[in-house]
Amino acid sequence: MPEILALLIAPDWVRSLTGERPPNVFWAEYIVWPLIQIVIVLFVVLTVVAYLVYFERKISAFIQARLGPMRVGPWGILQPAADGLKLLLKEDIIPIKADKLVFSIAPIISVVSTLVVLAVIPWGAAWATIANVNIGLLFVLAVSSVSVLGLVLAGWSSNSKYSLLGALRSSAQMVSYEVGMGLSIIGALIFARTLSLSGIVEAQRADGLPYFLFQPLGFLIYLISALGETNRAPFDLPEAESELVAGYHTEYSGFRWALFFMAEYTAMLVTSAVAVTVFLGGWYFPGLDWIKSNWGPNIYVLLSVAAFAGKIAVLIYAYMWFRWTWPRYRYDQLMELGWKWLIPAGLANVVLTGVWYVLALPEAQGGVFGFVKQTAGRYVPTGYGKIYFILTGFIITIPLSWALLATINRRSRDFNLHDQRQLQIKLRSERIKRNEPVAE
Amino acid sequence: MQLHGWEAVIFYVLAIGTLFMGVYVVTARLAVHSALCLIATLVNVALLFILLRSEFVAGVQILVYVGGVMVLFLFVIMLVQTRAEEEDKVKLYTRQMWPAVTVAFLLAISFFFAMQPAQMAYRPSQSQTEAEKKGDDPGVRSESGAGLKVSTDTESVGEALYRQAALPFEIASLLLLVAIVGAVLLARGSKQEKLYE
Amino acid sequence: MLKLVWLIPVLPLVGFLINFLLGKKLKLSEKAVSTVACGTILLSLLLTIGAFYEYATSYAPAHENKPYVTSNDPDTGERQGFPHSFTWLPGGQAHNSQGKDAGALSNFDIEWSYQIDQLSLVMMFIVTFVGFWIHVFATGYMHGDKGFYRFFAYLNLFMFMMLLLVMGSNFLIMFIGWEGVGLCSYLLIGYYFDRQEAGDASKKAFIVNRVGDFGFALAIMGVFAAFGTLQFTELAQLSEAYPQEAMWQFGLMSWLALGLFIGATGKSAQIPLYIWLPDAMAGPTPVSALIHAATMVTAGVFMVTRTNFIFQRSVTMMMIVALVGCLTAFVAATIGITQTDIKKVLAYSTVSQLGYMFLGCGVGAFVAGIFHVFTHAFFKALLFLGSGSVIHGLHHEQEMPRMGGLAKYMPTTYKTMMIGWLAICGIIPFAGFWSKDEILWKTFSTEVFGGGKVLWAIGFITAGMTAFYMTRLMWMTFKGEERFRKVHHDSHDDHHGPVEPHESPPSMTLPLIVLAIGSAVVGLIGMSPAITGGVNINWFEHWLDPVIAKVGEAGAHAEHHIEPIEYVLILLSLAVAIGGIYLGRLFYEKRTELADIWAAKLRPLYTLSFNKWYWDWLLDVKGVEAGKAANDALWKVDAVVVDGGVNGSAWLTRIGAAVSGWWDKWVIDLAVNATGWIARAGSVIFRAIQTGAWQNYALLFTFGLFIIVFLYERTVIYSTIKNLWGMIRGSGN
Amino acid sequence: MSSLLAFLLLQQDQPFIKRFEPTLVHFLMLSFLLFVVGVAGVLSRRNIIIIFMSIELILNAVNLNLVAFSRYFQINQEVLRAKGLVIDSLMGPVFTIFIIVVAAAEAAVGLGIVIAMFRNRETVAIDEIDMLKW
Repeated sequence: MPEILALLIAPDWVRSLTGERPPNVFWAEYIVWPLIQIVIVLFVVLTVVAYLVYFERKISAFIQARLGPMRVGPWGILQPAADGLKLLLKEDIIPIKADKLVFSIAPIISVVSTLVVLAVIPWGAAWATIANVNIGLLFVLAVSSVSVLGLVLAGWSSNSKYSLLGALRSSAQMVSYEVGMGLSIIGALIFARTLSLSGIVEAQRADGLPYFLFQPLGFLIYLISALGETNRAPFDLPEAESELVAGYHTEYSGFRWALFFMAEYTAMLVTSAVAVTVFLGGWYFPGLDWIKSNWGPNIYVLLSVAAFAGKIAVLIYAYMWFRWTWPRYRYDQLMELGWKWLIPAGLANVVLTGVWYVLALPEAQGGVFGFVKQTAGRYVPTGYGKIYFILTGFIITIPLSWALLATINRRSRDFNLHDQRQLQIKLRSERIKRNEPVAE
Repeated sequence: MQLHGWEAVIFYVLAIGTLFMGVYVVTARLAVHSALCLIATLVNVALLFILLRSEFVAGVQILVYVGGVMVLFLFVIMLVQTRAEEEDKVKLYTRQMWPAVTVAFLLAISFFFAMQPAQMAYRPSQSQTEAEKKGDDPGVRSESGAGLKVSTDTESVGEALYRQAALPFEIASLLLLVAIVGAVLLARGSKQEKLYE
Repeated sequence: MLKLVWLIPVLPLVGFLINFLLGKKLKLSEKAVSTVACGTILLSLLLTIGAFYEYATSYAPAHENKPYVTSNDPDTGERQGFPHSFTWLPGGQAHNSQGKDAGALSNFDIEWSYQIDQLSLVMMFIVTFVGFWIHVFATGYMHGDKGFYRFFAYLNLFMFMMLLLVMGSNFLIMFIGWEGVGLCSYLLIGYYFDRQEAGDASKKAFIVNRVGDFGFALAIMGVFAAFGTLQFTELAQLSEAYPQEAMWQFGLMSWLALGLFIGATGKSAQIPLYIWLPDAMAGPTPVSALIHAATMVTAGVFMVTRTNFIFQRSVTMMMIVALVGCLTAFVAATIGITQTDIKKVLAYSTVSQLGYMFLGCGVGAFVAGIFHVFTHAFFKALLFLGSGSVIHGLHHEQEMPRMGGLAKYMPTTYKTMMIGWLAICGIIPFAGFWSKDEILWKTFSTEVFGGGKVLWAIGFITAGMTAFYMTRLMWMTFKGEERFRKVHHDSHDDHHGPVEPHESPPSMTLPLIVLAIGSAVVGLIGMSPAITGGVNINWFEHWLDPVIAKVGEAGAHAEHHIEPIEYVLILLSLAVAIGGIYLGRLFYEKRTELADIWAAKLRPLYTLSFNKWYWDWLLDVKGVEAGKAANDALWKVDAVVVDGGVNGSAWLTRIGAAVSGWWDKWVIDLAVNATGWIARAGSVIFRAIQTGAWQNYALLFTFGLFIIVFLYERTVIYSTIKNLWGMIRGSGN
Repeated sequence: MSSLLAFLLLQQDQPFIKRFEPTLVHFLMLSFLLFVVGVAGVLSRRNIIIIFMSIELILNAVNLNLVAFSRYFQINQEVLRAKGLVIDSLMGPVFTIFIIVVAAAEAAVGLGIVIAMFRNRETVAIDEIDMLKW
């Protein structure tokens, strides 16, 4: 590695301009090597994104007992290439009354904000991560929140009522679910004690268990919020193609439209990657340390990347599975779920996890049980501690939050179908008694 | 404090971008363009924060400002959208525009003069020079994992926020709550109220 | 049974509530409605008879004929609470303002209790007995009417109110009953509210009654002011302290009696307030029989008798009562001769008979008055019901010229009405004879005031006229030519088809028969000793004697002396009755043309009678015009004198105000405005700053900031410029 | 500009290119300029929403100022302590966060007011809303 890096040292004229002092690895460390990584990651990710469409169609076909794309190449394998070519060759239409600048910028904002997140994802151990930022998770949330702007601006600049309304709907949805998503992660951060994504993976490695075991409620909320955040079924209200005009990208065509599509699938990938990193142990799997010491560092890194990719694949399959099996939510139900259930549940999860954690601290730190021990500069749960956290997470946090929210939301219309139906029946019978017209 | 090399270049790029975008915020005809430029300004400022080793603040800036406040702005702009502005029918500035610009310009000049003593007195400090020579900032620690230098900004800001500024933090949260309630009350029309009753 | 008397008025009330509140809601059938209505009255009748029996046999002998007031237990004498009695208006204490005890403190706690004595028992019996049979009659008469439940509800309400009136132990309860029967009268006269004349008649009755009630209410207030109580038993005792007021001496008692008598004239249709009663015939015939013949209109007589302890203490008022009664009897009889509407004739006959009753009361023969009430209730109810039967049989035809020859078609009605006719004409031994003869005799022999013989003469003539017009009624209705067919064939408003008179159903004829028997025999309980040969078997007088106060001369001569002149008078009465009948038959059976001949001969008198002495016309037209003229005169006074004074003072005020206004405007306001102008002129600059646009303020704000910064840095600016200048010069060199 | 000129001219002892290296003063200048731009916007624009955005500019200028000073104090901690000046450099970012919070609250409430106003008056022009005028 150092030999390769040495080749990438900045030329003299750059050094004279920036006043670097030799020996200096700035050029290699901050410019060239990251660029290589970026190119690799972008290439892989964009290919994967293209093939995600193919997989989506195949999986939907599988679920619906069809064949799916079969014509282009063997088993339709070249379908994404054909699609991409078609989109590139299509006429790029900009409506006359549209705000041309914003109309062009909007899809770029959308796609860039999702692609930038890829920079901090820990794809694998050691050099397989482009940038290890100390605010990693905050960075992910912050940058992905920017993608909302793409939708809003796209909707506005099209100068079309359908687009504008679609944009308002989808951005309201995304803003709402962003909050729940942010809250759901905090529980895991209490255990990890760092925002750095690599740090979180390392913390799970040190704790010995992925955090979805400690944070079942957080994981659940994250998954649901991620579905909402990426506008995937059952929350695909913005572009519910069977019901609405296509939402914020009604007026888009050609490759600009493809950019939105790309942004959506990349967002899927990114949210899955974050879920894997925070809750499923990232690139780590048991036995990786043994491999590192026995098979050498390079295989270790590649295996870690493979593990990461495998976990992501599982989640993405789940995404598609949900899409083709679950019916769509109504808009008010969607908002109700976001604001009345996910956000309060996230808050409850944070509070309860904090309580469990403080209780588990050693007595010197103000705790009670002492299930957490300080080893190698960080707190790690003991064997009992693991059982304790799993039990509290599954047995207390989830039922308690559920009971709490069910009590609070008892009068909420759509989550108490039984009661509501009884009420409707009562009202209807009263109407019939009074000889009033009854809606069928 | 003195930025060197690429950082200096980046600073100038960002500063000029910030100023231009800021000026465009003020002069744009359409509120949406204004908002777009404000977003650019905010992102530039966030990047400047990173130059100043305040990554956490930068992240919060992006998350809250760009992801939250600006979306809100765009929402409101679209709600109160008036076609007249797009069709060049509306006066953009008040009658006092030129006095205002003059006063602002005078103020800028006076600020520059006010900073004159500081400019005279400023020299890079000894310790800073030495620290820069050693190649690590006081606020930066090396982390073994990736072999890269990682700032400890988040931890220290968190400590300060939750230990020293706990009371203001609570007050700020209360303020936010009140603001939420107030905003909902203000924005809720009589139609929605009837709907709920 | 005495303990159950509180039920007697309550039962009709229950019937009223059931029929009125549920009748429409539950769509009660006619059978159910009439069962409820008649059943409650029947129960009341039975209770009344029971109370009568117990009072007569056990209570009165044991308590020296004292009244039984329900607030006291008949056995123990202890106070009885609800439902027998209760404190209705806890008025607290007040001072008497009039009379002998002026200034004394009295208790104004009004009890709701009933007084059972000889008088009220007689009245209760009349009301419930006659009322019951009229209810039975009405079930037939009102058959098929769409307001059936309403009619019986009103009838029951009337029964309740009437029973309150006769049973009340004090003036206020009596007044409630008094007003209540007035209300029911109004409701029932206007029962056919879709007819103009019924509505007008009901309003007339109500308004005319208000005049009388005004006097009654004043009298009640006077009674309370003078005695501090309204309880009849206490009043009877308290009034003993007052001496009898001689003729033309108009003291407290006379005033009270005057007020009460005004009330009585209103309710009992005496001059001058009799005009409402004939119009009241617009109501259904059972109503006329019950309210406007048998019970309500006699309430005045009852009230005068109930308060006889007051009337007897004012000779003047006794005379006025007698005079009014006598005149009413005469006038009504004269009008009755010429009327053609069968019910109108009966109505005037009722007024006339009521006049007789007041005549009796006025001459001090209260018992005779009540006796006539008693007998009159039977035979007049009978006559009214008979006429109702006729009207029913002829499909609501009331005009006698369109009747005739009905005896063949309606034998039962005819026979029973003949008995009523004999009774009202005063043929021995039917009921009317005894009571009327008693009154005439008492009038002739009165010692309360002089001039009884004049009154007797008028009453005597009236008796003859009564016989005449009643005969006229009977013959025009039942005998002679059958005019109804002819008339109806010409009639344009005939929507019944050809009229064939028919006998009424049993539910209507049965009451007729019962009342006919009553008309025939009830007079026997008040037989004059003159007839019975000196044996005083006048049970009625004996029975009512304790009720009548013994005051002055009249009381001293309560013993009945048989005088020879009495026989003469009886014979004269019979003679005049038979003469009246003969004349009637002469005019309307044998020589029917005579009626028109005599009418033409006595044209002025006939017109006067036919137009009811122009009394309505006087009241309606002349009375109103006179009132208007008086108002005009008053208005003149107001316009000239009062307004002149007011305007004059206003002019003075205006002149003063003008002076003061000038001062205010040019001196004070000038000072004030000058202050304002100065302030305004001074504020022009500051006002310009306040533009309302906050950006202006912010601009000034920023400018101020600039000034501060500028002042702070002025030395720096100088030195910088100097340095720069020096540097440029140095580099230039 | 004259100030900038003076700054460049006065640092005669530094190599030319070094004179352009940004220091605290540059950050402060940027902050001031941003501030002034914001002030000009607030004072001259008619659209309330743009005025709000200008206020955000002002707030950002302040934030930049705070963070720059914080960084300055952090680096020169020891020098300043030697001079007897102990400053907690972390208060800058903390205060910045509070300012962001306040800005968010202000935007929420202010935009709520704008919506209410627009609903009532059908305008977002500030000089048409002058009911406070005498």
